[in-house]
Amino acid sequence: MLLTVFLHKKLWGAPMSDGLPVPVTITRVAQESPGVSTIFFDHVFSAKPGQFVMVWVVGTDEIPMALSYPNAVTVQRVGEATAALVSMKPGDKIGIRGPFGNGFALQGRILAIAGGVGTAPLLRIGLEYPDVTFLLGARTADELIFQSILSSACEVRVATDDGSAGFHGYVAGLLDEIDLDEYETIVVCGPDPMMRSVLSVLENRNAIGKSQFSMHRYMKCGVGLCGSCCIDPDGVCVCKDGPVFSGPMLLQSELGKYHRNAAGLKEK
Amino acid sequence: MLLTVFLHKKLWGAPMSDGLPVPVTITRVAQESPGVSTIFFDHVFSAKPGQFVMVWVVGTDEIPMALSYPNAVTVQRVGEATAALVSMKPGDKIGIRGPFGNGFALQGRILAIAGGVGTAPLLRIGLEYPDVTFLLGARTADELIFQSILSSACEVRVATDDGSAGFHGYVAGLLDEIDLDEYETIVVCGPDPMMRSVLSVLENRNAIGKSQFSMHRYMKCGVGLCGSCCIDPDGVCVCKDGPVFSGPMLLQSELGKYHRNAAGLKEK
Amino acid sequence: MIRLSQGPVKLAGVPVRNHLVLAAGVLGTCASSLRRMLRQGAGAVVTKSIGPEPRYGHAGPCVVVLEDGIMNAMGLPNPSREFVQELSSFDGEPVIVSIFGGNPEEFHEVAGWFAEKAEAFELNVSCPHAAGFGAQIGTNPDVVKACTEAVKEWKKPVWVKLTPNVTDITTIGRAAEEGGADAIVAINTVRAMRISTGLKRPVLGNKYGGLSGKAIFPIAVRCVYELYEACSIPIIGCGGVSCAEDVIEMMMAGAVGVEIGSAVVQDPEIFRHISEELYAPDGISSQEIVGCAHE
Amino acid sequence: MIRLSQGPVKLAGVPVRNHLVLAAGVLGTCASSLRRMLRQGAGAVVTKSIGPEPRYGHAGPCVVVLEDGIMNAMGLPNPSREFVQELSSFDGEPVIVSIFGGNPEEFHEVAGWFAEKAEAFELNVSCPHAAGFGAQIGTNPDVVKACTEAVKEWKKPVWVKLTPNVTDITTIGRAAEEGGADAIVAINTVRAMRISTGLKRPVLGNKYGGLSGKAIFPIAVRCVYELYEACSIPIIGCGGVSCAEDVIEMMMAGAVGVEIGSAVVQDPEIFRHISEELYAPDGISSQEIVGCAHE
Ligand SMILES: Cc1cc2nc3c(=O)[nH]c(=O)nc-3n(C[C@H](O)[C@H](O)[C@H](O)COP(=O)(O)OP(=O)(O)OC[C@H]3O[C@@H](n4cnc5c(N)ncnc54)[C@H](O)[C@@H]3O)c2cc1C
Ligand SMILES: Cc1cc2nc3c(=O)[nH]c(=O)nc-3n(C[C@H](O)[C@H](O)[C@H](O)COP(=O)(O)OP(=O)(O)OC[C@H]3O[C@@H](n4cnc5c(N)ncnc54)[C@H](O)[C@@H]3O)c2cc1C
Ligand SMILES: Cc1cc2nc3c(=O)[nH]c(=O)nc-3n(C[C@H](O)[C@H](O)[C@H](O)COP(=O)(O)O)c2cc1C
Ligand SMILES: Cc1cc2nc3c(=O)[nH]c(=O)nc-3n(C[C@H](O)[C@H](O)[C@H](O)COP(=O)(O)O)c2cc1C
Ligand code: FES
Ligand code: FES
Repeated sequence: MLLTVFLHKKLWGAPMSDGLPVPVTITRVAQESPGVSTIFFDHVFSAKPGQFVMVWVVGTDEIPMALSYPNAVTVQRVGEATAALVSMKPGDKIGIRGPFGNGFALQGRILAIAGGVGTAPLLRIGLEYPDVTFLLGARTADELIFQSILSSACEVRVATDDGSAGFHGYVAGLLDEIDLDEYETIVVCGPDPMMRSVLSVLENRNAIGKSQFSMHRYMKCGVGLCGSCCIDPDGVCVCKDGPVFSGPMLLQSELGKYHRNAAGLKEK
Repeated sequence: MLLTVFLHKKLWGAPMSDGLPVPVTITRVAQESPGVSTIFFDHVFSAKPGQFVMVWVVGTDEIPMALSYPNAVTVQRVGEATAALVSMKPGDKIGIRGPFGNGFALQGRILAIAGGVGTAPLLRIGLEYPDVTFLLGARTADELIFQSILSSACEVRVATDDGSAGFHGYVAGLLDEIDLDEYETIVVCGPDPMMRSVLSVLENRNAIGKSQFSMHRYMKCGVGLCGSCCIDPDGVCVCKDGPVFSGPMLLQSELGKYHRNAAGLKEK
Repeated sequence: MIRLSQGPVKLAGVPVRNHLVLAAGVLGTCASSLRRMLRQGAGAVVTKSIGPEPRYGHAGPCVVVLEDGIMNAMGLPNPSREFVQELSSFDGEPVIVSIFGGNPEEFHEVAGWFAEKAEAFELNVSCPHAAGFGAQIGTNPDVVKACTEAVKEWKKPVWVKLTPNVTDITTIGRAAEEGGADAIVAINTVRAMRISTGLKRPVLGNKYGGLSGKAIFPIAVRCVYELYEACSIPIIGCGGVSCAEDVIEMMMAGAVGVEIGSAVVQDPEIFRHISEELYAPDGISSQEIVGCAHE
Repeated sequence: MIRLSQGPVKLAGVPVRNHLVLAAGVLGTCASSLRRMLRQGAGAVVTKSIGPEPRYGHAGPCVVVLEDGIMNAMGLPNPSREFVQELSSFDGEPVIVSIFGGNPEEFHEVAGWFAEKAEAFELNVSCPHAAGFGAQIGTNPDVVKACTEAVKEWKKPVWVKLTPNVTDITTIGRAAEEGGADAIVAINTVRAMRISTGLKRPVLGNKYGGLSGKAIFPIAVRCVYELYEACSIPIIGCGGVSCAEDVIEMMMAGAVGVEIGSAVVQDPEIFRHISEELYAPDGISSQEIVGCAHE
């Protein structure tokens, strides 16, 4: 396995710092749940947890993805590009730009709150950091991902919407049984409504100051240029100023209210 | 006086390493002889003795010139651009690209042999290095340049073609009275015929190995691109591989036989 | 370096806060990001180009950042008429609405939606990678003239933004001038392509894209200089501007102001940083240097 | 990285030592410097463009080195017919003679002088800064066709070198093909200008010049790709090539070989260095990748 994009062999002549997609070859595809697979490739990217890459599925599209491992993305099939990705085979090639974004600022005891495929950007925190409590949510037991690997590394508590595993209800509900004062850092990723409800709980319990949320918005460039990922009311770029934002910064934001699609049209 | 081009104030954003001509303002014009003046400006260039710059006389042409001082060129009026230069006044502006070329490799006792305005690239050697013997040649006493300033810094011997000062004859003739074994480095600059005859003397006296000649050829780019300064038979660029070449390297060369003009036509 | 005197100025009929304008398509799809750029010191902002129908843009990759520039093929994504709503929160701020269409009628229609809100219009007849739009019509002087006339009916300042991908940019500049343009913006991106050797495909989803940033600055300066010799309306320089010195250089070529796009990637606070270098209490008026390299 | 198999190849009818050709006008005015580039590993060399009369070139500055490219306005200095003498020492080496003229007759005449010595001709219908020559005729398809036909009469391979400073380079490429060209070389420099803000003047003596080097590589790749779709004769890629990876990229765009000019400034031994990266005993044939990005 080759070590990172940023250690390109320096050819004499042209300095190789062009940000073209780095071609990587898929080495393994691991199914995590019926709709979610982890795609491993032959390059290790040096990235902070929470940073993301732009994944070029040749002939289809380029889409943002968290690095679940330094050499993998974990993909939920929702449309054309993700469907192409999860059906890839070892030996297939994709292109990777990045890593981009700020990533999480992590210190002390960490509480990680994940919903669905939002577990992907938090996975490395559970695996690599000491003293992490991981709240893992999904719609059904089937759709829980990374439960067993996380359980071997940290304390995991589970919630499912349908009660088929763990706590019956939204992952935010698990917070009732947690003493938030015990944690120095709270990291959150999941669907917008889940993140908004976690934000509200944390606000009510005066824990918002130490919370960080990984946002997702429509991204076309990944580098703070095109504006497709900007959020109201501050006009910051999720791709460059984020994707990780502090709770207080999001309180007055569009999170959970609306987002903009590829055309810039607002959607609920 | 500002210190050197290479210490440009670093603007955020654009790194200022574009090789555009650096605008400098003339501070003083000192007449050295009826046809030769030294033009001082308000920038100090950090250059080795023997390196040169391209001097842009706005509206006229850009021509190669040795740096006689770190902040000056010494110009002999021969045509349009040099005439414009020697008639400039303090406050006038010119553009400078460079320094370019290799410069001299200097060590031990140095013998400097200069003819006419060829003294300019050697001046700093006489002024800045210990233990230099300077052979200064010109057609007439009038045309000797830098004699007094050099005399205050090193041993100077003079030759004039018409005998109006010093030795009566070519500067190469002065070599008869010199014990070449005493010198570790011999540096030469002057008109082609003068350099060829010095080269022959040095060859005959087995001193060619330690000799270095500063060549001049028609130069349009100064950076080893256009080919206008290339010399036969090796096709090296005087601007980039030179202007300083070792004696042995020049032995089989076109030096003293012909050169090419701006069109690439050979001239004697 | 030459420094300019501070304070609001007029650029081709449009009151702006300084000479530095955010270029079209860069952080320009929502009011909040446009407002952010104004807050960070842009003298005015140009919106993303708005067209007659919503567009979702080309498939990705849409952008690659090169060492000395950026290549993009966004495909003119835009919310179309809904953008009127987006701009509703602006009130007198220097917002220039960039519009595009497939013919003069469409230009006229789209401009009409914004006739209230826009301080000025910028006509995108120059995007090099959207079939039927942009440069596909901007290489034809007659069409450029007709589109300019159509938008001019709304009695607002009209800036026409030109493509450098033509044999002679001055013929297009003169057509805009004849159509009644208040200014020319030069230039849009230069048609370009890069190929991924690892994946054996052009790296942009659209294959072809437009080159911007530092790499095209000498091309943009050349176009401004040529247009200054050929036209008599003001020119706004655009293309690769990334420092105060570049602004001065564009002005000497003949630009009354500049637009800045790609440089935002290296420095999101570019407008404030350039202003700090460019302006001084004892600075000179830009009029003293605009076009001075032609003397 | 993909590596190519070593050994002599034919580029559009011309036997060369490898795929890397010295571009016209770079170290190309005398036999000794051309020979030096061959010694240092160039697969073939193109001479300075030779015209019907000696020319001394534009007043300086003729060249400025930018951070990511070079801008030049040499003004086609050349010794004209005396260059026949200069080339007399060559005997079978891969020397391609670049020629220019103001019309087909002049092209024919100049080519005639070299009909013995040249392995091939390259027609410069693309220099962007010499009045009456180069791009001033190379933007007209009919003239390009006529010049190609005129030189083709000497029964040597003819490469026609195109300017990117046109609205549609494929119309010129097709004209060359119709005129009987054996190959197209794309591209010559991009028309450009820089201004000295300190001296308030364009930095080149000729004011306008041509941009080359890294900055134009994405433009050159785009032109090669466009021409590959439009023409059926071989294309030689030129413009900003500075490493082995760039060569592969040009080939994937559709080039059978490349020319290299500006990169010589940073590395006079560029040909040897690229060859070391590009070729390997177990390398593949270039045919496997030429144009593969079009699939
Ligand atoms: C920073 C970030 C990190 C992400 N990490 C992951 C991850 O680790 N695993 C994962 O499965 N998904 C992740 N996503 C979401 C993922 O990008 C989308 O699911 C994917 O783009 C869908 O593409 P598609 O072609 O399959 O679907 P489409 O049919 O094109 O679209 C389906 C929906 O996906 C979203 N989407 C489509 N294209 C984009 C785009 N370019 N940018 C953002 N959203 C888009 C839109 O909401 C759209 O309605 C992340 C998104 C962001 C912004
Ligand atoms: C490396 C180098 C260092 C030099 N240092 C000095 C110096 O310190 N002082 C000094 O007075 N002169 C120096 N010269 C010579 C100087 O460049 C020419 O005298 C000058 O270019 C003449 O320009 P002009 O317009 O006045 O004359 P023109 O009328 O244009 O030409 C007169 C003669 O000058 C020579 N010349 C003209 N242009 C050039 C050019 N671009 N490159 C080279 N030669 C040219 C030619 O031989 C020409 O025949 C140096 C030359 C070189 C190559
Ligand atoms: C991502 C991106 C999107 C762009 N979108 C538009 C657009 O919608 N309309 C337009 O007229 N120009 C658009 N442009 C061109 C820019 O406005 C500008 O003309 C060009 O980038 C050159 O300026 P720069 O080098 O400062 O970026 C876009 C450029 C980029 C990089
Ligand atoms: C100094 C210089 C001189 C040139 N002279 C010629 C010329 O005489 N004829 C020609 O066809 N092209 C000429 N060119 C163009 C180059 O051959 C080449 O097309 C261009 O520089 C792009 O390639 P590059 O980026 O590798 O330099 C010249 C370029 C430079 C930089
Ligand atoms: S994705 Fe383009 S600005 Fe964030
Ligand atoms: S002056 Fe151009 S190569 Fe030396």
